[in-house]
Amino acid sequence: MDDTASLETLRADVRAWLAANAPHGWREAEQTHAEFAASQKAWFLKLVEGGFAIPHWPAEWPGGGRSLAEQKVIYEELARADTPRLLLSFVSTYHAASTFFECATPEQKAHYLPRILQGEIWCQGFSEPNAGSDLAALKTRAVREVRDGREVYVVSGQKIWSTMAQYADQCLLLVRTSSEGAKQAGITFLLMDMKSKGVDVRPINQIQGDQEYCEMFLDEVEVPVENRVGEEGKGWAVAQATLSSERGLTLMELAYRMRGAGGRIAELIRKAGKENDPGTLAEFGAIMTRVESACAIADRFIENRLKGEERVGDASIVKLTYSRVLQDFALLGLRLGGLDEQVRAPIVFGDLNTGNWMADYMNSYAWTIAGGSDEVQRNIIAERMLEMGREPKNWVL
Amino acid sequence: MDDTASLETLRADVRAWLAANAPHGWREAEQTHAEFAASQKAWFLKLVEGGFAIPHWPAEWPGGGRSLAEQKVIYEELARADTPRLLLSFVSTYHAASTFFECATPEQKAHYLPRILQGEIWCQGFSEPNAGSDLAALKTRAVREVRDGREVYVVSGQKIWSTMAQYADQCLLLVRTSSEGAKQAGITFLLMDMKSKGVDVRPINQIQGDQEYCEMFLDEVEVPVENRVGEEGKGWAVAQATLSSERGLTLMELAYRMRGAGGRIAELIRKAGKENDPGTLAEFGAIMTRVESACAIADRFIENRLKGEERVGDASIVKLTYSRVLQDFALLGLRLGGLDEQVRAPIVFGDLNTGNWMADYMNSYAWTIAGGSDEVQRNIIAERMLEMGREPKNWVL
Amino acid sequence: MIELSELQDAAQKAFPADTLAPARDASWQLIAEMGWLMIDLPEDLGGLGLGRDATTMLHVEMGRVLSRAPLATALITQRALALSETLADKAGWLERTSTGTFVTINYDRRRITLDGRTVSGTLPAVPDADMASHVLLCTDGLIALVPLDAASVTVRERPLWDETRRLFDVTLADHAIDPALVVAEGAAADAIAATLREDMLLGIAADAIGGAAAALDATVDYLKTRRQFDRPLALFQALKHRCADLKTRIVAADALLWARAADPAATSVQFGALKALACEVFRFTTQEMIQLHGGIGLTEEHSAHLFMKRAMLDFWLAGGADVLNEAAGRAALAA
Amino acid sequence: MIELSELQDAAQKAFPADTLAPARDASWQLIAEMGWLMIDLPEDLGGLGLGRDATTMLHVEMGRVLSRAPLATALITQRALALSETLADKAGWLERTSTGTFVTINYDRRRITLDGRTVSGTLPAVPDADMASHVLLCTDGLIALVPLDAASVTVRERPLWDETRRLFDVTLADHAIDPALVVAEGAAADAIAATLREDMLLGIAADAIGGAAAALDATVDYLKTRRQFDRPLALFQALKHRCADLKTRIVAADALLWARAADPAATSVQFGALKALACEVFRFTTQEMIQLHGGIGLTEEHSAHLFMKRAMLDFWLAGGADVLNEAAGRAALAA
Repeated sequence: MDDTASLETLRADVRAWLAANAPHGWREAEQTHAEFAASQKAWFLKLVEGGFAIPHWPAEWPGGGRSLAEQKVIYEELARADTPRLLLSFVSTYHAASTFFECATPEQKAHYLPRILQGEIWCQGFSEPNAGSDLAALKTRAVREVRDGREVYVVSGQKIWSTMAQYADQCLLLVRTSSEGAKQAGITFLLMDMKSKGVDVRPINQIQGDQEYCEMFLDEVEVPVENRVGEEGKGWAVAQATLSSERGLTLMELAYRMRGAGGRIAELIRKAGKENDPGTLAEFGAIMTRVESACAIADRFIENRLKGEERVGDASIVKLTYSRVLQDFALLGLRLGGLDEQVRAPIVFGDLNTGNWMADYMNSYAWTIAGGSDEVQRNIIAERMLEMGREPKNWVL
Repeated sequence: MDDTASLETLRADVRAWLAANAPHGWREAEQTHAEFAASQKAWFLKLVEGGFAIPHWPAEWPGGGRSLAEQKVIYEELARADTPRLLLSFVSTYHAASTFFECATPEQKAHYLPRILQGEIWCQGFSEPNAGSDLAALKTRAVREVRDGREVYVVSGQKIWSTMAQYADQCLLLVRTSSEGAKQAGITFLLMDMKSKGVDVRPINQIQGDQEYCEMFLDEVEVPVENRVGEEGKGWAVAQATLSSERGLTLMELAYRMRGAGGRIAELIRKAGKENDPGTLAEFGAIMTRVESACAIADRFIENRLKGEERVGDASIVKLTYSRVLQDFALLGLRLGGLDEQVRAPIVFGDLNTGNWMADYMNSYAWTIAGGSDEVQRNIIAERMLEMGREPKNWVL
Repeated sequence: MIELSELQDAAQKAFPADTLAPARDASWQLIAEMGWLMIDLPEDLGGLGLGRDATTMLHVEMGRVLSRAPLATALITQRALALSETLADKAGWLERTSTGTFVTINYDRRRITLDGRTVSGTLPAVPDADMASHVLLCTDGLIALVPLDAASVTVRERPLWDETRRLFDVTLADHAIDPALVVAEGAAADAIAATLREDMLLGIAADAIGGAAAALDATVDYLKTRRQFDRPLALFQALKHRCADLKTRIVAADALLWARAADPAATSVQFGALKALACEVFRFTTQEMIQLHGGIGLTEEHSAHLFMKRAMLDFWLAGGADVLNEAAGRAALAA
Repeated sequence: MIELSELQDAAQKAFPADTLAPARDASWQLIAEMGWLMIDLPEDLGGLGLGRDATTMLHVEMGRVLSRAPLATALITQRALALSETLADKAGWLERTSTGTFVTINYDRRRITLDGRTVSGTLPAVPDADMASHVLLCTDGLIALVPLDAASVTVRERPLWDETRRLFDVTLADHAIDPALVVAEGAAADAIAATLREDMLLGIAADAIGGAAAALDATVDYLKTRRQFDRPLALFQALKHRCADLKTRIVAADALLWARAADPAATSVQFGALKALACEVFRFTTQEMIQLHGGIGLTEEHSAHLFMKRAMLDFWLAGGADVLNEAAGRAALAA
């Protein structure tokens, strides 16, 4: 545990650094997705330079070795200064890094980790059109062959929901190397260069006009055997390390940002002249209290992790709380905004508080569906926390 | 189909008869459950005399032979005149009668039906502590024996949720005569005299202070074999006839009564001085519109039955709509009533508009749980109407 | 007399369920060819005089396929013309609007000033002004046609999230009303305006019910097809129960829709309350539709978002639920 | 310093989960013996000075077992006495209230008039006035103890649906305040009154969270035991998801409870909003509890109704959600 004084010193340091370095007007500057990507890269490199990009990495890395309490302070200050969220480098610094730290060979670590700090972007190739909530059902095949004297996996299949894969240099890829036994047993974890022959990335047009996710078509892509993480057929365990890399701080940061966005609802109330309407005030008060509870549960989750007391299902509760509050928050904004919100607004990339409530409402589904849908979270809570029994494996109808 | 003119003549007749005969002050007069039962009996006999008690019976019965459209008129007028709902004779005139008309022998019909018009009260012995939603799982055993020279079923077991069995003369009883094969196949339908030796009826104390339901303990009760309806082991089909005897008109009447009770919410709004509070008015308007939709769906259900166009699941939709609106209606009353509603009110028997919103809220569960819970209705709607597939018969966990 | 079911069959044949949001201009032509622009016009004025049951049926069907064509708007403005006792060329107008000429009207509160017969201000949320010859101006004590090609009239599209509809702001700058285009004045104008509002609210309610029913159908179909954990999603009870609740809410709102459509005594407040109920059901159905579709529902490749965006627009057209329910509550309080 | 977890263990041992709504007077005696009436009192006044974390923990545990004893009320009124700068026999009062003498207070808005030092009117919703020696009268600019056995005081019980609590109306008829029983006056009185209101709201919120958690535990246990269609109800996904939602809502409200309890800067508006959230969660949990229990939940043989009725009373004590949320909204608007 850190003492309060040293945390406050850190807070002052971050705040001072942000006062000098935080970008301004970034929302307006990002008129295209490419501009957004460029701006994200620049801000990430700036944060690396300042020593605040990878506080969760081990201490031997510059800016690493921060305790969770220190990370929390850094995130709080980043949210407070309304800096761009680090979306493009998120998979790189969390998912990829955590995979390397926990499961990779020394060679892999030495090769890939430094490049992340130089701005190399990673994406994830996990989900498939028929393997979403049921990830282990994935079908992308990898066959081990010798080609041009090199031992490689030849990979063919289709991936989906790869966040910002159109900008990615590298990919964390799950493939099937065997169809024998349990679904999980035949899965292998590979690192794939996105410039490889046979990789075809197609951005998915989202309903709010964004292109945050991509489909990835893999046609006989050759991945060197040395790019495997963990043993062949043991990729499922590696994927768990990847997926468990981060949840708490992101949701804490997002809940804090939602608290800050309460002012946008207040604005609508004033605009509608409802400052003294009891019903409207009560709805506003109730949703802001739920926002406070989303902040409180995220805080507690991190505290429990700090104390090593995280339990199964805790993360699901944090996520489900956030996703439900977020959607209802957007719905209240929509209601108060009225017909004006139905006019199409320009896209604001990667922000949950875009200034247009229809866009925010649509963005809210990214939290109720992606990263483990509300339904999957409910299953986890009911089955593992309340111990109500798993869904059956086999049914006789 | 009836022409409008003859229906309006009937309406005028009923209205005139009710003006002369409808009881007044019955809520106040029923201070005990026994008084309630006596008042119910008197009103039923009066209605028999007037010719409006059994409009759904065949034409050879006095007051019978009414079309569904005529029945609807009669019920509308009964609701309009705020007469007591016929609760005590409900099982007799609907469930028992329909069982007799559809499945009984001429001797059984000749014996039992006239007695119903003389006020004989029937109850139902279907549910058991471990056979509620899953009725076919019932365990009450009946063994065929010769005792004192008579062939009888000797019945032992426990029944529950028998509506007003404490006042019943006779019982529609489902028993298990075999444990072989499918659960449904071993069920037999008996008519049991409630004065038989071995019948022990214990009223259940309900949470609002009422005793509408009973438990029934059966200890070697002898039921003559000639009191069986249908063949041995074919009781499940008979029970379906019993259970399908009525739904539409009751729910129509109840929805209409809820519409009438809207005035009680208006009263609360006036009392709280919220006549011009937009939020309160909007909530009131929204719930009353849902009440209107509950009336409309009940009306349509009856129209479809009139036209022979009832489909599987229709009744479930009517009931689920009613139960959800009823509960939310009571909750709005509770909210507007505030702390005052938390003061315990005297029991008003068998009424859904008691003047105390806590009591009404508790009564609402009689519709969300009894007679096929909301959950069972949802299963029926999803499985039989939307054809989403049945729940599995067997699970491998 | 055409049976409702025949009309429904014809509509479903002309606008099949598997072609969502068919092109507007082709749909409009088809609608004119089907004779639907004559359906509501009284027989003595050369129409079929089928009444609200028939128009409601059509609007439900148009809602089901997310129609882009402004049929409801056309029938609303045509009714105003049919009720007119002052319109100079009434017969001509009815003939033209029965065969494809389109007159539009605003679906949000107007912000205009009337100075004698000179009008200024903006009519917001005017559907398909680009294909309309005129907009019907309804203001206190005056209903009149305003030609959209007049110099004093500016038309500006406001692009919507809902891709299946187009709304315009029509701005009038000291526009002098043509006496030949006056539809009604004084009390007659107010009476017609009230009828138009009823039609508008009923039309949107019908659209919402049709849309909600189609959204649920599509969702249930998807759940039956989509497999996860070695079985169709349709077998998961939590999802089944949510679909059953949607079905129940849609059917109950549908029952009220038809009860109101058949009730000549229904008030505009009652139509407003119906519209609020129907649109909330549609909105919630599409919310569940997207959630139950998972990721695919968030992509433009799938039609879920078309339903959702249309539901949101329906929710707000001609007044949101808060305002409409408040009016219903006030009426119930006075009852 | 006693650890919170030790306090919780002790509470759960003294008031085991399987004995719901234990008898009031025996509970009260046990509470006094456990020293809980000294827990909140500052150390320099002879107490343990454990603060809001500790009292919140106790109130959660008392909520869990549907305690009939007025611990929260006792600690609230005791705090007023502890903060007093005018009370004649302050040390005596603190000693007595630490060892079992009970002073009560009203949980609904008062309807009284103050004429000099003479008070008339009714204090509504006063818990357990039958076992209290005094009621704490809080009115604008004056806080004073009123002996319940005074001739000018009438105590009338109002029987509740909630069988686990007892509320009384305390009516004062030209009651002359005893100068020796004045707790605070002027600004000091208003400051104390604000603190008491915070404690009251926090206490009910804690009670509600404890009750909700216990209600869900009991419901999940029941679903695991109860079999229908040849399997435990707990295996039906629709029911699982509803329980998961309840769990999530309870845990989120619990997190806010502890955040507020630990925040010395929290305002009474914030405590009110917390109370509204916690009580709505409790109320909804018991609604689901009864529904998920089916018929048995509608009988007095089962404890579900005790939870439900307590949740309903909690919902209304010290103000309903509408009023509390409105205040929270107003504060958020001003922020």
